Amino acid sequence: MIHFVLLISRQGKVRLSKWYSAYNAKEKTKYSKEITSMVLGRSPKLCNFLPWKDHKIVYKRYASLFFVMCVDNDDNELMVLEMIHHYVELLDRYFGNVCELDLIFNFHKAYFILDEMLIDGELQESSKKSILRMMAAQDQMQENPQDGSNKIDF
Amino acid sequence: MSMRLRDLIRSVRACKTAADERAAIARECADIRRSFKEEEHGNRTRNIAKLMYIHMLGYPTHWGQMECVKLVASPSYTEKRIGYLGLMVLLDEKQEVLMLVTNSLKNDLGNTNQFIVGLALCTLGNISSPEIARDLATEVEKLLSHSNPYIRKKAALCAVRIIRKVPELLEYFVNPSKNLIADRSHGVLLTGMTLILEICKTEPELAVKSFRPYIHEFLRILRNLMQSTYAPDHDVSGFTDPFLQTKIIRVLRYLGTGNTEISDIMTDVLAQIINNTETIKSVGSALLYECVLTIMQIDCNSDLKTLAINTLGKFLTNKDNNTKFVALNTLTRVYQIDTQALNRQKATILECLRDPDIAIRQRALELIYALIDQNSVQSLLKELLTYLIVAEPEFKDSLAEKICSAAEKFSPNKKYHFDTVFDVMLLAGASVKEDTNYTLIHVISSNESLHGYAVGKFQQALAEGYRSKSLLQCGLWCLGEYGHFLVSGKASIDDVVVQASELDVIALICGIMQEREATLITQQYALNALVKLSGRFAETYAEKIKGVLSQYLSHMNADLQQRSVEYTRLLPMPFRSAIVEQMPLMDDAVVYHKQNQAQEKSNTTNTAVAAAPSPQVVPAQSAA
Amino acid sequence: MACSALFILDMKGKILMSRNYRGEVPMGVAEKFASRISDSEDDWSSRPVVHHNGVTYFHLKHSNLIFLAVTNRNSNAMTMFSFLYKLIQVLQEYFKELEEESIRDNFVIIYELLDEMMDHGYPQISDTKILQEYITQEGHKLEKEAPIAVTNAVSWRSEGIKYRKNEVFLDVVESINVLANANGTLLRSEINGAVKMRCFLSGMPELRLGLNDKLQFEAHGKSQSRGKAVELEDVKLHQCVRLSRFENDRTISFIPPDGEFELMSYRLTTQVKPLIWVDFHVQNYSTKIEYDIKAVSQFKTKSTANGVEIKIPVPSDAHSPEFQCAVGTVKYVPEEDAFIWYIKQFPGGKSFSMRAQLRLPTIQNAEDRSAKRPIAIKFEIPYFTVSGLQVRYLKIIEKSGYQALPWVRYITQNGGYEIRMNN
Amino acid sequence: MSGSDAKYFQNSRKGEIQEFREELRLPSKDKKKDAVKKVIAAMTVGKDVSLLFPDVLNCIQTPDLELKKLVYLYLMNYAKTQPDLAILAVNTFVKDAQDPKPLVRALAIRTMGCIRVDKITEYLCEPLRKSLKDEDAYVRKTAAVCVAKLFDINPTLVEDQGFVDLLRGLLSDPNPMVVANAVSSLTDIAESSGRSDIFELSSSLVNKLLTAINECAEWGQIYILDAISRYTPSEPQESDSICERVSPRLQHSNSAVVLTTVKVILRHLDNIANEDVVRSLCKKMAPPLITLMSSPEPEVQYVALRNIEIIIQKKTNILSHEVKIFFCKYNDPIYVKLEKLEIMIKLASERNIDQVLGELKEYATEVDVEFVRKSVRSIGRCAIKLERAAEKCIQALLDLIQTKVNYVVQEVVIVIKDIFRRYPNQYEGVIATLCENLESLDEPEAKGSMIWIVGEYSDRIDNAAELLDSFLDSFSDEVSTVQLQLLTAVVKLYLSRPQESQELVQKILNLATQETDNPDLRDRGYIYWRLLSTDPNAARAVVRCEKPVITDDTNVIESSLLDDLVQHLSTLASVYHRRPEYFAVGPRAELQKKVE
Repeated sequence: MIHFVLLISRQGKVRLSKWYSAYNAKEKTKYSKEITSMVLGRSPKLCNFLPWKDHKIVYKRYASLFFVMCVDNDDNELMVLEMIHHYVELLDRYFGNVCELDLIFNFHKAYFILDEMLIDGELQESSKKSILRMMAAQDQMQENPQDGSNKIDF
Repeated sequence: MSMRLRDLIRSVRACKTAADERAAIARECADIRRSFKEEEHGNRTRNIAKLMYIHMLGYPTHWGQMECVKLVASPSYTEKRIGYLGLMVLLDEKQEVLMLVTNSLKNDLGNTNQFIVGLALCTLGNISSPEIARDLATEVEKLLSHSNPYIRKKAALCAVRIIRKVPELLEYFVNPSKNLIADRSHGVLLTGMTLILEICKTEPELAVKSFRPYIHEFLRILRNLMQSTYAPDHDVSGFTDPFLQTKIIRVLRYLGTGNTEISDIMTDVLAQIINNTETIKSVGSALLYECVLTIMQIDCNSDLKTLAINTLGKFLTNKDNNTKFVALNTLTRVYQIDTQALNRQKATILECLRDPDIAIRQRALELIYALIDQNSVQSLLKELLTYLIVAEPEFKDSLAEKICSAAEKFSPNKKYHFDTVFDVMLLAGASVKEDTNYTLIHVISSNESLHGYAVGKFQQALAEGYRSKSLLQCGLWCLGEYGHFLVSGKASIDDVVVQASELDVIALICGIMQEREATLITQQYALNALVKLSGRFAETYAEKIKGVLSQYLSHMNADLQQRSVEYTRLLPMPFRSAIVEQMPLMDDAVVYHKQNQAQEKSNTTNTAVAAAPSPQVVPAQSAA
Repeated sequence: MACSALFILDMKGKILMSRNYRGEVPMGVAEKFASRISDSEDDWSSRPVVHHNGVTYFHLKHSNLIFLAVTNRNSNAMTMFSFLYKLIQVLQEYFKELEEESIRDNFVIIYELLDEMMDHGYPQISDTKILQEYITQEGHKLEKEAPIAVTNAVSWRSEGIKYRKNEVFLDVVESINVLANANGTLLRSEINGAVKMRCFLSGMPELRLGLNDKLQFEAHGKSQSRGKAVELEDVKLHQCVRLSRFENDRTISFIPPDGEFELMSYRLTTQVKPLIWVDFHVQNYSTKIEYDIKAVSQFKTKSTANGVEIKIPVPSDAHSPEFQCAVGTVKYVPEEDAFIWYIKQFPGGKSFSMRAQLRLPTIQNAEDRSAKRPIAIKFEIPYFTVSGLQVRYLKIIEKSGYQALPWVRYITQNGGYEIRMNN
Repeated sequence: MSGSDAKYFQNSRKGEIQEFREELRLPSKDKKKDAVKKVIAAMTVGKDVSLLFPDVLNCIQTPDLELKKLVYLYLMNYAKTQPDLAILAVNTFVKDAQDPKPLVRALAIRTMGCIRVDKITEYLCEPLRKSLKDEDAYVRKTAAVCVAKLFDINPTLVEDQGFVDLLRGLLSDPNPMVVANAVSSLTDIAESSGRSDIFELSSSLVNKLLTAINECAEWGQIYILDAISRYTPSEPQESDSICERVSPRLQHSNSAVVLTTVKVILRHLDNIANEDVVRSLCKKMAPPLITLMSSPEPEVQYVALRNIEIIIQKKTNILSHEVKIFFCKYNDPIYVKLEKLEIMIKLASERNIDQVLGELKEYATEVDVEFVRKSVRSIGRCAIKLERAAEKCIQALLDLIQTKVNYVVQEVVIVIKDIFRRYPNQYEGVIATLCENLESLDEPEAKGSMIWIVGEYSDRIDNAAELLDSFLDSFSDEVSTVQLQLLTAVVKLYLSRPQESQELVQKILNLATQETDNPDLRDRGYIYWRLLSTDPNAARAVVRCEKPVITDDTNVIESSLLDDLVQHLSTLASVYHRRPEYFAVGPRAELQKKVE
């Protein structure tokens, strides 16, 4: 299973963090920092896997962003890379030519998409189209509330 | 009044220093607290969204958790959506506040809107605690047969979460999961397989019994996926739903383990995957990799296994470091199956030791270590020792450990073992573990032929100024136990006698223990060495030794003080030499290793006592 | 003694500029080091001098920059920090704002300065006034001669300075440091004073400053009849002051640099009664916290403290603050996790009170063990020095014989002024 | 997969080098200058622009000083990677070294020295020789430094060409800055060659330097003071006069000048016979040292603190009345606080112990774990140091136990063990309180301390056997320090109460000799075993005898090292409290490698 997902910018800022295993706040900060410095320090030619505690880190860099997943030792790391790519393609199609700023200002949407893709660190849907359709429907509900409430502006 | 989320993000991004950022956040937090207090309902979602952002930046947001709980109970979809997201981001399963949402979750699970049910399932699946899992397991079980696949797939993963949190609830989900095997939706199939895998992992026996009847069904789905022509919804680089494929292959692994019959049934399909999958795309490698893992574990014929190993061999020559890594990693786990096939790859693997990537090096090292046996030990260790000289500091530790450990296991003779570890100490002394030092001392102690040789080697190295901790520890011990060999000319290195006077030896030890860098352990070993030598050297040197001991009589460290006081008292006593005479040889059989201590303990203790010339048991009355 | 190389980095440890003076330390070390300090939890936790793999790193932070010097020798550590601070001062005087942008925008001139201020790792010329004579931001349109002052006996002043009106302004500024316990015991107090000058004088003037310094009186064999004399514990003088002369008879004589500079600083540890004192009582309930604060001015009634700010720390997650006070205004300042009581004018010999109440959230932060932050006080009292130090005269002699007027101002203000609180 | 990823999150440009090259070839002078600036900017941010070497070099022939400086800057950076091309620049250097403008002459000399290419050095000699005698002091001071640079590249050349002698000649230069740079240059050469004969000081030279110092800028004063600190006078009276002449520097506003002056005085203090002079000099040094502590710059405070630790060990009385200066402020960085603590303990005396203890108690309830631990330990060290304060310190420690903060309790146990060893048979009343906290101890040092206490006082602790027995089950999991303490403690128990502990002692002797692979523990076990079975009475005399009271030598610098460190005040050695050979390049570098 995936224990957590991190999105880290090249400057070391965490853009998204999703924790499926129970860690307390202190551990979360500590691990994010630890992994950030591990991943950022690696040159691009090196392999995308790192042993970390009793798990392993699988990460991939897309331009200025690092997508990181921490998985069990017996997980198929090559497949995890595919999952990361799956998520990246989802973001790209959802935002239309996604860039880092999209994720900074719409971090909640990046979370929504992730929640449609994973639950408890397991893949929930392999069809991008289906996920995007569901996202669109929910965004629509937010834009035009059917329950009589007002549209909410962030 | 309230600032918009994007404006907050903008203003934080505009901060030049960490202090500026902290101040901006603190101001905003105070305002959000005010807004909560004044119950500005219109701003609630916005505030929670801002809190999530603030939380992501690493600031405390505990004071906002109650607001999330409130938001979840709102009838508005948007408020619910943000509320649940807030819960998932700001809380974790360990917080008691979470219990307060059980009711909202329960209500929402029964909602008619699929998205509201979805939100509740997603939250449940991601952060539920064991308590909540127990409370809502029935609801989840019901939703597994919901007419809407969107809900079914989410419920399946919720079931996974529940099993993980409360394994005894597993039985609830065994039968419903069987229904999912025939589901028409890919999403449900995928999550259904995940649920089945979780059951397999948690209760393998029950799982195998329950799912073996479906073996043909699993294979049928897998075959269909493999042979399917282009399916736009589930295509990944020309493969149809590889995510689902790997899940099924993994389920097969559980079903085939320990069962030849079932394994035989799946042989064809697995062989087909191995033979027909291209590795031009990395998805291909991922699938192959999963398949190899399954083949290695199930009870299939050896042809298929060889095929799998060869696949990994091909991986090794892949340009892509990831594939290489995976191959090394897997080979380490399965090398026993076909060592010959592996030996053919030796050169390639050795080459991996020089890979710029430490992860690759680490794996290659593991693998080489696994390859070492009586025949190959000398040639391979020679390679590793040469490599030790140039290895990066962060790699030295594991390299040194492996060399020492291999030397211990496979050395053709004790001298070779000693020489190898000694070389490691010279090259990377700081990387040598304490256990290795102990082992080496045992090796020396238990082999009389090594006594003179070892003390000579250590004396030379220490006199030359080598000061790594391992060298100090072993060296000082040898000087204490065999220092008199140096005086009597019984210490030699390959027939060249190493000679030193009593004073030389004492001066060397004193010099080392009084260096500013001397650690506690160094001083402990040095004190013991000195008192032992007092029994080996002529009486005249006792006074000299006493002088050294006296410097520790008021020492801040309790153990060093204790030793020096005891030894000072002991020196003038008539039976001193008998007390510190040569220590009983350590029998080879008594060499303990932390890792296998448990098993060995019972059977070796007795022999050891018998073998070692141990002193008499203390007479009960003697102390009176 | 020397510095091998110098770096200016941003807070994330990226190198903005570097200068390799001696080629003896690989330049790559800076990045490795930077990744270590930017990783550390607390900004200040890493020591300013660390040794790693044969290289020593000196670093200090200034706004959002890190200044880093490295060496593989036994360099003079104090010199290194003095120099780094001097470099910062020069860059500030050159560019006003010193931060990432100004470094990027001015890299050419900074290279020049780095070359002029340090050679082969040894500090050289560090006087902004002098450097500005031949290193200018306008580029090198004017073909400049070698700076004469650099190699003059008076290296801090150029010749040929002319003013229409010759004037000197003297500010005597005293800062009071106070450290007190929660129970009201004064642990230590000291006065740090400075005589700052702004000189607008033509030519090469000779100045002599007379203070009511006890030792000066004694050295000159004068009785203390003319008012109180002050005993200064330690005096630091600008390099323009003739130190040996001062050592002999405590005469402060000098040729001043042009413009603004600090002529001297001094220190007294005589126990003084804290000028402004704060008594407090804090009551902590589970969901609220109450403060009773009383401020007392303990100086003569004819003086008045201006801009008094009393900062009281509060828990970081407090909300709904309520304040009551008869004098001044109170403001909750969340960015400092405190509230501040402002009193515009606080006459001597008075006492004022205030009360505050803040609410606390029901959910407590599990890992919070907050630091014991002290109460901090700021103020300024004009026309007054606590020590009683006074300027008796300032003699100005220039060969052209002009008359120049000295203006003197006295100010007392807070320095590090801390009253500890209990948790 | 990698091929298609490039399109995500992407924005970049390429072909920069080519662009630069084209711009550098533009005929317009201003455009050219802009282009060089761009190249330097790229170099500044760490891009490799060495490929442009020939193009940049082409711009060197220019009367424009700014452009020249830029090109020189580029040359310094990349000459090493392109040594053959660098030679092409030599002509310009030689020409510039004869320029009518002193600024240009100096620039050429300074830059040439920075181009660390062996082939260039021979061309450097003639211009350097001339510039050492240049009429302009600015050029001479630059040339003085250049000799050291050249020595770094080619020491034999410098000696053969007589540059060292020329440099010595500059020590008598009328310009103080030239003198100062000659001093620093000679020091540098002597240091890196390990040859003190390069720069030997005589009485008359010292005199000359002492005169020059008055006219020097701050940095020059440091170089000269530093040199003087190395001088050993032949006549003791000379030390008197040196101290007298440098002491005005204590009033300098530059911290490094002050600290280096303190070094000179401390170095010469031992030669001064007159007690009054010594006392007055010590009195003079105290206020400037305190002023360093009120510096607003924490880094300066830190270096000062590390030095003060050395100074007060050398001259104990110098700051004995000033302990308050070292009380910690809220905003002090943690590294400053920890050093202040160290000095507070050193200065603690019966006169000020109440204040010190009050502070330490305050700190022991702070947030920072390291600081709290050290504070607790400091209370113990005060108790050990000051007999009459011991009682109060113990009370403070017992109060701290009540906080139940785990790491505080552990520290308390550790220091109380030491207090027992300092004042045997005096404070055993607190043992019961300590035993209550036995179970919360999980750090080896605290555990070992508690075991030591139980063993030492086993005759007075009723359930000692039971307490020690409770550790035996996990014996093999303990670290060796705890195992060793346990072994000794059980033997002590056996010797005082044999009846109850016969079985226990047999058990632990077995564990220590048969079931361990730790040779040190095994040796200790056998020694005890042999002792006990040979002569139990003798064993008691050996193991249970009265021990001398301990002396706290934590962070006490051993005297020969102390003298070395005084010689190195203000330098890194004084910050690390280590001799330079352990951290700096030098003849002992080889040994360092062996130590790792």
